[in-house]
Amino acid sequence: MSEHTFQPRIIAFCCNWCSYAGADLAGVSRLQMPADFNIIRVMCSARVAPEWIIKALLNGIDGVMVLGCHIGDCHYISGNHRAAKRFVLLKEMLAFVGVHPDRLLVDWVSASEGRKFQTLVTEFSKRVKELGPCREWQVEIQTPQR
Amino acid sequence: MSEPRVGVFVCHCGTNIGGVVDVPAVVEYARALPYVAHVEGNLYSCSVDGLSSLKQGIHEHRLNRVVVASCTPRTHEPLFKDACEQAGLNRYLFEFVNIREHCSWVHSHEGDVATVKAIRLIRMGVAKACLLEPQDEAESGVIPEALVIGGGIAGMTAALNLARQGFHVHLVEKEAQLGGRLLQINRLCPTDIEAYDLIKPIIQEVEDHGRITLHVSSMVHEVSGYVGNFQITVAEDGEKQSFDVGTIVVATGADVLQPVGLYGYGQFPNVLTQLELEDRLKAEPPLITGAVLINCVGSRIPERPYCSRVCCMTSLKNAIQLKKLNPDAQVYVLHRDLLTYGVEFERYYRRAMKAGVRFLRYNLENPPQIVGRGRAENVVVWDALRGRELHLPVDLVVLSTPLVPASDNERISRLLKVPLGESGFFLEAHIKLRPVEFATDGIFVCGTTRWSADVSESISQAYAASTKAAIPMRMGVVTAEAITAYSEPSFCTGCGTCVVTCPFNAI
Amino acid sequence: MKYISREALQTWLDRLANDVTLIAPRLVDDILLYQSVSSAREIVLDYTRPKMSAKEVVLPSSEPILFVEKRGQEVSLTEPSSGAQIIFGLRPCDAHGIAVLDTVFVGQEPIDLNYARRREAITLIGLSCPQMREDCFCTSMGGMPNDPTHFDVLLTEVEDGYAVNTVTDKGRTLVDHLNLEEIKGEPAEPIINETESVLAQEHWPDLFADHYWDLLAERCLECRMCAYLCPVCRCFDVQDQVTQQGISYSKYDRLRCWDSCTGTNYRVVAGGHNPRATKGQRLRNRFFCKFHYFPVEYDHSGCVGCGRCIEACPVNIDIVEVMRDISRAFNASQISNASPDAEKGVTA
Amino acid sequence: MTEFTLQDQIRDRAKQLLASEQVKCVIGYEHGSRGQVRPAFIHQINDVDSLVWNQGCTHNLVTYLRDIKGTFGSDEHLQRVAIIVKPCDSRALNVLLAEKQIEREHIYVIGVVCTGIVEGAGYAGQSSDKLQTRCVRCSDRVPVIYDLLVGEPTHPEITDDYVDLTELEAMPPAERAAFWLKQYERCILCYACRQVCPGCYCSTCMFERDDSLWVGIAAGVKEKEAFHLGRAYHLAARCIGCDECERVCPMELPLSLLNHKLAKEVQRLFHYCAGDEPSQSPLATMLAEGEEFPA
Amino acid sequence: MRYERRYEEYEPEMKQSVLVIGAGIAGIQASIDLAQMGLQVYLVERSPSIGGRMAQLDKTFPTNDCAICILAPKMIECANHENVHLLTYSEVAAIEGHAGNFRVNVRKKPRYVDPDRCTGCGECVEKCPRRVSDEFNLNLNRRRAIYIPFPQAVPRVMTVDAEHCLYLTDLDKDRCRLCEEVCQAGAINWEQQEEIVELDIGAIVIATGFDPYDASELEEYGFGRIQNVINGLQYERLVSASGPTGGELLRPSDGAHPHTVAFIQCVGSRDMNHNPYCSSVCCMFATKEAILANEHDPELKPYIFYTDLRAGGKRFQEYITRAEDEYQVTYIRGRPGNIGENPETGNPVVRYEDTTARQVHEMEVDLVVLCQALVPRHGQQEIAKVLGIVLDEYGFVHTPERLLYPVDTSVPGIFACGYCQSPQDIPDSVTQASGTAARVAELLCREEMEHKL
Repeated sequence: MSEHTFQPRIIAFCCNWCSYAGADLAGVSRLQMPADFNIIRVMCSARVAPEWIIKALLNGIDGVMVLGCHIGDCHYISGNHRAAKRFVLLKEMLAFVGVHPDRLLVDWVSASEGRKFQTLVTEFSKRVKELGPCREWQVEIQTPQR
Repeated sequence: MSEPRVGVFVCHCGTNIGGVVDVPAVVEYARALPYVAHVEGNLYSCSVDGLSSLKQGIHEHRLNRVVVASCTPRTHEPLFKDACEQAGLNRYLFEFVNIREHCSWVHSHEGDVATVKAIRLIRMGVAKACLLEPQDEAESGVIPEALVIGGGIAGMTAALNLARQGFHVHLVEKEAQLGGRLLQINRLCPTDIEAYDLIKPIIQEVEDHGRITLHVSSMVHEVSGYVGNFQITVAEDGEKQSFDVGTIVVATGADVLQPVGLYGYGQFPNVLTQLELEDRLKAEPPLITGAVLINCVGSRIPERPYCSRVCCMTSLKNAIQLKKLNPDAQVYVLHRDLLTYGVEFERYYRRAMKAGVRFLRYNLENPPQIVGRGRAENVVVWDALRGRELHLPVDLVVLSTPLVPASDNERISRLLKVPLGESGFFLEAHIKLRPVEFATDGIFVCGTTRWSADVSESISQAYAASTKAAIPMRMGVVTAEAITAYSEPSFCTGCGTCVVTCPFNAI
Repeated sequence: MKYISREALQTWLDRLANDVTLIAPRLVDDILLYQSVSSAREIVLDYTRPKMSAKEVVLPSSEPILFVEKRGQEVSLTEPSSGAQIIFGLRPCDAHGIAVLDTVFVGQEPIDLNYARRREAITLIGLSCPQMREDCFCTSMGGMPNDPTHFDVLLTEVEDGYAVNTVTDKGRTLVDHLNLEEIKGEPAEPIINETESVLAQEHWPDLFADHYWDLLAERCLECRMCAYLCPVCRCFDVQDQVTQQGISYSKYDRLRCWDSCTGTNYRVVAGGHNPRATKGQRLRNRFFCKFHYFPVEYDHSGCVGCGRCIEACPVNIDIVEVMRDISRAFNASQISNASPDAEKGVTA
Repeated sequence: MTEFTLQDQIRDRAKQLLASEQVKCVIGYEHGSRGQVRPAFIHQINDVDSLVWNQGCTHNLVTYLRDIKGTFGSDEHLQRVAIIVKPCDSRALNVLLAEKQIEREHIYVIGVVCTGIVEGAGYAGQSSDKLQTRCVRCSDRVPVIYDLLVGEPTHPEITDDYVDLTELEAMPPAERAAFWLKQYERCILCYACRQVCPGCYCSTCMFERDDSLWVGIAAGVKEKEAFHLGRAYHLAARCIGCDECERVCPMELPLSLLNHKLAKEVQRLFHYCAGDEPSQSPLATMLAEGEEFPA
Repeated sequence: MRYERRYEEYEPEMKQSVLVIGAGIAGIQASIDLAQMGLQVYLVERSPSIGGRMAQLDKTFPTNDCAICILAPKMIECANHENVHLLTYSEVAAIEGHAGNFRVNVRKKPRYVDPDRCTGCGECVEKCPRRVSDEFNLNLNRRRAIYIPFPQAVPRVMTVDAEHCLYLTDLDKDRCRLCEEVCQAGAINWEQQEEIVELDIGAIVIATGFDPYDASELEEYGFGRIQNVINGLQYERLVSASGPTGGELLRPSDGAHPHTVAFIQCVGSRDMNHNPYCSSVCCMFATKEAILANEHDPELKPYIFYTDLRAGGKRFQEYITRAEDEYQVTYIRGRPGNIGENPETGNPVVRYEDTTARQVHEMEVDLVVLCQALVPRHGQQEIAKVLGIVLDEYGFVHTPERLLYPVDTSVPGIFACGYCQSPQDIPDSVTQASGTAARVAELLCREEMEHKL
């Protein structure tokens, strides 16, 4: 990873029932996409707490994606309803304290939308790269230089 | 909890991962991760020797955590968890890292980037593994009763099979009487038996069977609960009835597309759909001298890109019936591809040819035209073999339209919280290996509501669905997911928000 | 007693500012705090009392007392070092506070090494108060607005300069090379408030079980402001924190951070039991610590009378008012000994 | 009706309540030791005369009701309590009722029609006659919930125009980030803002856990920022804008801006104002018909 | 129902065990379902490992899941289930009795390897000098006399091929036995004899699957004569990672990478002088193989010669449109007349009439893949005789009541599923397999449930 090109660090919270399966489908269909996103499997998009995102964005993560099921598809019925409201409000607060709202993406990917997952990841990675690093990287994790 | 000793097993999955990710480098790297006691790379972790080397690794290095980096947990997690359990390790001290679908397959042209990402994902997996705690699965009873939604051939077959196996069945049918789609059908191919003759004895047996409770002209109003004990409320013209069941089979069938605006349907009185022709054949068979049956009407086109599998056979069957009524009638079948697969249907195709039905192929670019004032008089079609246009005099045009998702699929999908696929039919757990099950445990699907199917395929699927439903009911107990929410008393302030938000009112 | 003019003071402070870290009262978003300054211009001179005491300098709010570094398998422990610091413009009550902290951290064995190392490198240049504030009561606590005892050098304002009273030889080395002339005349005496009577420490235990503390604490919010602002409060909590976690190299810091007995969970022990369960008990402990426990241990009052807690407390728990109520309660109980039927306790 | 009589009405009703044993304690305001006003807990009838009411009564007394449930008023001697509430405080009552922290029957609410509280109230020698910012934009003036209403209801047509946010919202993001980081630097983590807030009643605050899961124990800028952002978000759709957190902060951090911004967004997105009635927060309920996020 | 009544008179006390013949995906799925219902399952498989035809596939349509990745878990679940008893390398010898009470003799062929000792390490395979053509890889390469069919075989136990082993065919009485020397586990056991296992069985399920039709019957296509003309299954082995070329698509003649590949449909299917029926799956697996070809080498141009493109399954038609749009697959409607060979390049030349364009063309391609017809297993006639069931004129199991009881056979208590019953793809076979479990449960489990309720 050369220094001058900024490699964004992105966390993607994917819900086990829909968006994780959508990511699998993107994989099965070999849809190529940038490699900056790291998927964390959660049982529902409502499982993602605002504190996680605040801690991530303040400690060197440059972008967070929360991908849940479409409204009405949620395995737990109302999970994505609350997630929708929760993160729209969080984006406003982050914007108010100087963290660019585009660093937090909330969207719905169903188990059969591999292509949509690809477009979301590609565009978000490009957007975060434009925005540059969010806060300096706190915990220095060395990855082996090969 | 003793100090975590993590075992990392990195899979090549043949060339799927090994071809892109430098697995030996990843193995080397994982050795240095904190709390990692043993690292191993193998060609196929999911194969017998992969699993045995996993079990052996657990014993040899006294591992109390296992991380497997290979494909998707959605298909292989149970397999590895069972292997851990057989090696004496609690099945929840296991973490799955997906470096195939989420790494090697989607970064297949950037080998080194994929390798670094695989390393990062494994580091995240090991970090989580160290925090895992053993859990034990709660077992809950299964009520030996089933609910079958839909009283067509599929629903009735599933209900009958479950009843014969000794389970009590609730059969809910929207219409006033059982039979579903076959009530509208005249005869069935390939044996030409009267549709009503086929289903009459089945309806009779369902109505007489002691263990089947019939709910006709009623709809499922509300479903709650989970596999083993679902609480069902059925609405029968106003008054509601509730009961509990262990499993649910969805057999709600499909609708037939009304080809509005295609080939003059709706303007010309003698342009019918296959279903309307079936009615005519049952009631007062029409005397015709020229008929054209057009296949693939409204299907295999951009807005409905699928082939509906059963319309070709329906077209052939009705063509033969028309020929039987008037042997020297000119009967043409215009098709884009004839789907007469298998032994029986191919034999039926030859029988149609012998009976004098002529087959013409058309393509989407220049479809057949219907010409006539007030009623369809003749059909103009381009004959590719002879390379010229044909004018076929007709006094009857029949359109084979595809099956489309039933109108209340949406409602049932919300009711049972089961997903619909892209095309609007129900989405099964795995298209190849779990065709009659939903991802949600305890709910199964069969018949045309999942995908168009002919009578024998619907019946096979109904039998399959009743097997899958019988298994948990026969075992009498279902092990529920161990990881469920619990409230930490020292933090809880008793605000009650969780009680309001829990959709399963489990608090 | 020497004399230094205002301009000489400015030049001297500028020089000090770039030799060594100079900490002096300056305005941060119009709040007066003891903060490091880069030039004399930033220093505010005509001030009454900074919002926070100078405790921050000798006992920082969160201070690494040990660095643990792990390279591969071998582990190395290093202790933090601290550079020389000068505190200018220190009020006598804050200096008295630092003196109290000195008696605790370095006054007796075992000496707190971190505190000792930092305190060694600190010289205190005071500025005596021309006038006590309405909520000051340092005189009742054995202090004086111009008391030079706890300083290295004490300046007292005179017409167009300052009287320089060097107290310790550390101060002398700082001031000597300035070759200041002798002062003409004595600096004015500060205007002081009348002293409050303070109940002797041996009588406080009689009021330990008094219902007064619960009534007083009813309005307490249990925040930690009074302890953090107080120059004398010195309770701390020690925890380890991961600052850097890598493969070949990881770094962990052992941190000492301020804590306060008025906090709800201060006294919670393993298993969740809280010996001081109610607010009243916790608030009582704050006053007993200052007026009984500390004097018993170090025979010196645990309060320097700076008045910061009076100014800052959002619900007006006034230490002076408490002292008055307690003396009145004690005297009442003396009389009641003579007539046992008098009703014990006191209303706020 | 001059203020004086308001004070008398309060005292009369307090005497009557205490005499009839209807309540065990009246929570109100009394003169402080140096001319300011402070919270008062009246247990005996003869102390009732120390109750006062003037433009210095700034404290939000509802936060003390939490103690009725907590250590101070633990169950065995759960008492009926009378409390004096201003319009903004009364909305805090609704929030606590919605979240089952208090029982309506245990509380006798004396609602006072408020003409606004002055700047610097609650502290010695600082009171000016300029109204606090929350009072300038306060449109309801009459408590939303009370058993007895003291004072003539007035209905000024003032709408909350969120003027205090405009300056900060106009700043470019980088400048806004710098502004907030400078504010957090001053914070000394005394948690007064949390202790004074009626909405913050967790027995162990998640930002103060000793395993420093979310906020490290070091008093670094990042830990303070995480605490303030996290706390502000936990008050989303629950903060009633009494701005006591800003008043009690020894380091004068502009905390009300954070809460007010969130209140503005909650109003815009979910048309919900905290405390109007004891209803479920919009963040915990399902989307209404046609409601669609992300837009 | 007619069937219903006949069971009562036969057997008041039903044996709670099932014999499943054939361990392909259908046999495995039926065994798992029956075992989970609490019945004892005896799974008989002629080859040394379970897995069947699906194990030979690389990918499966329409999702391109890798076949072994979704099959292996099922194989392991089936082998490890306590109610399933594997009888691999065995055949059904004789059956008498009737529904609910069959007596079955199973002949276990000797493996000359002790299954409890063998760890499947593969040392013996390295040392074995005898090379034999490998039928698992459709004779594209060779295997040793002691072997396991494929790496993920279940059970992972070596088998000695008695017809070819030097020692057993006493070509060389004293020299060989190298495998015995090298095996540390001491698992080689030359005294192993053929064994007859007697079983009490309540119901029987046949799932014997299919064999590829011998495409050399159509000499005009030159299979077996022209080296670069291979059949569909051989192609699957070529592109499979565990195949002879490790997943590289190489031409059999010179091992070069082909740049154009022609897939010919209906080879021996829908053909009066071969097999008049349609094999149902060739259109789809041809499309899949074409996609794999293009995936391996984006410049590769696949052509598919078809008569009727039959893609009626779920998401099949979308799969075909994607093949055309994204993988440059070209569909030509026309059945090639014959396939010649260009002597210098060894390239097959396809002569065909493009019915849409109504002209005759010749196309030289690097490789031709014949999607040959799929016929019932060659041992089907013997098994039918042993079981007493009726086969139809093509060798598929005859279903008397095709519409109402699609998985029944002419003999009550014996059921059939998968390709051996009628040409169908994997999802339909798996559905029918679970279907047979339901019919068996109807027969065997009725009384038991009544007591419980």
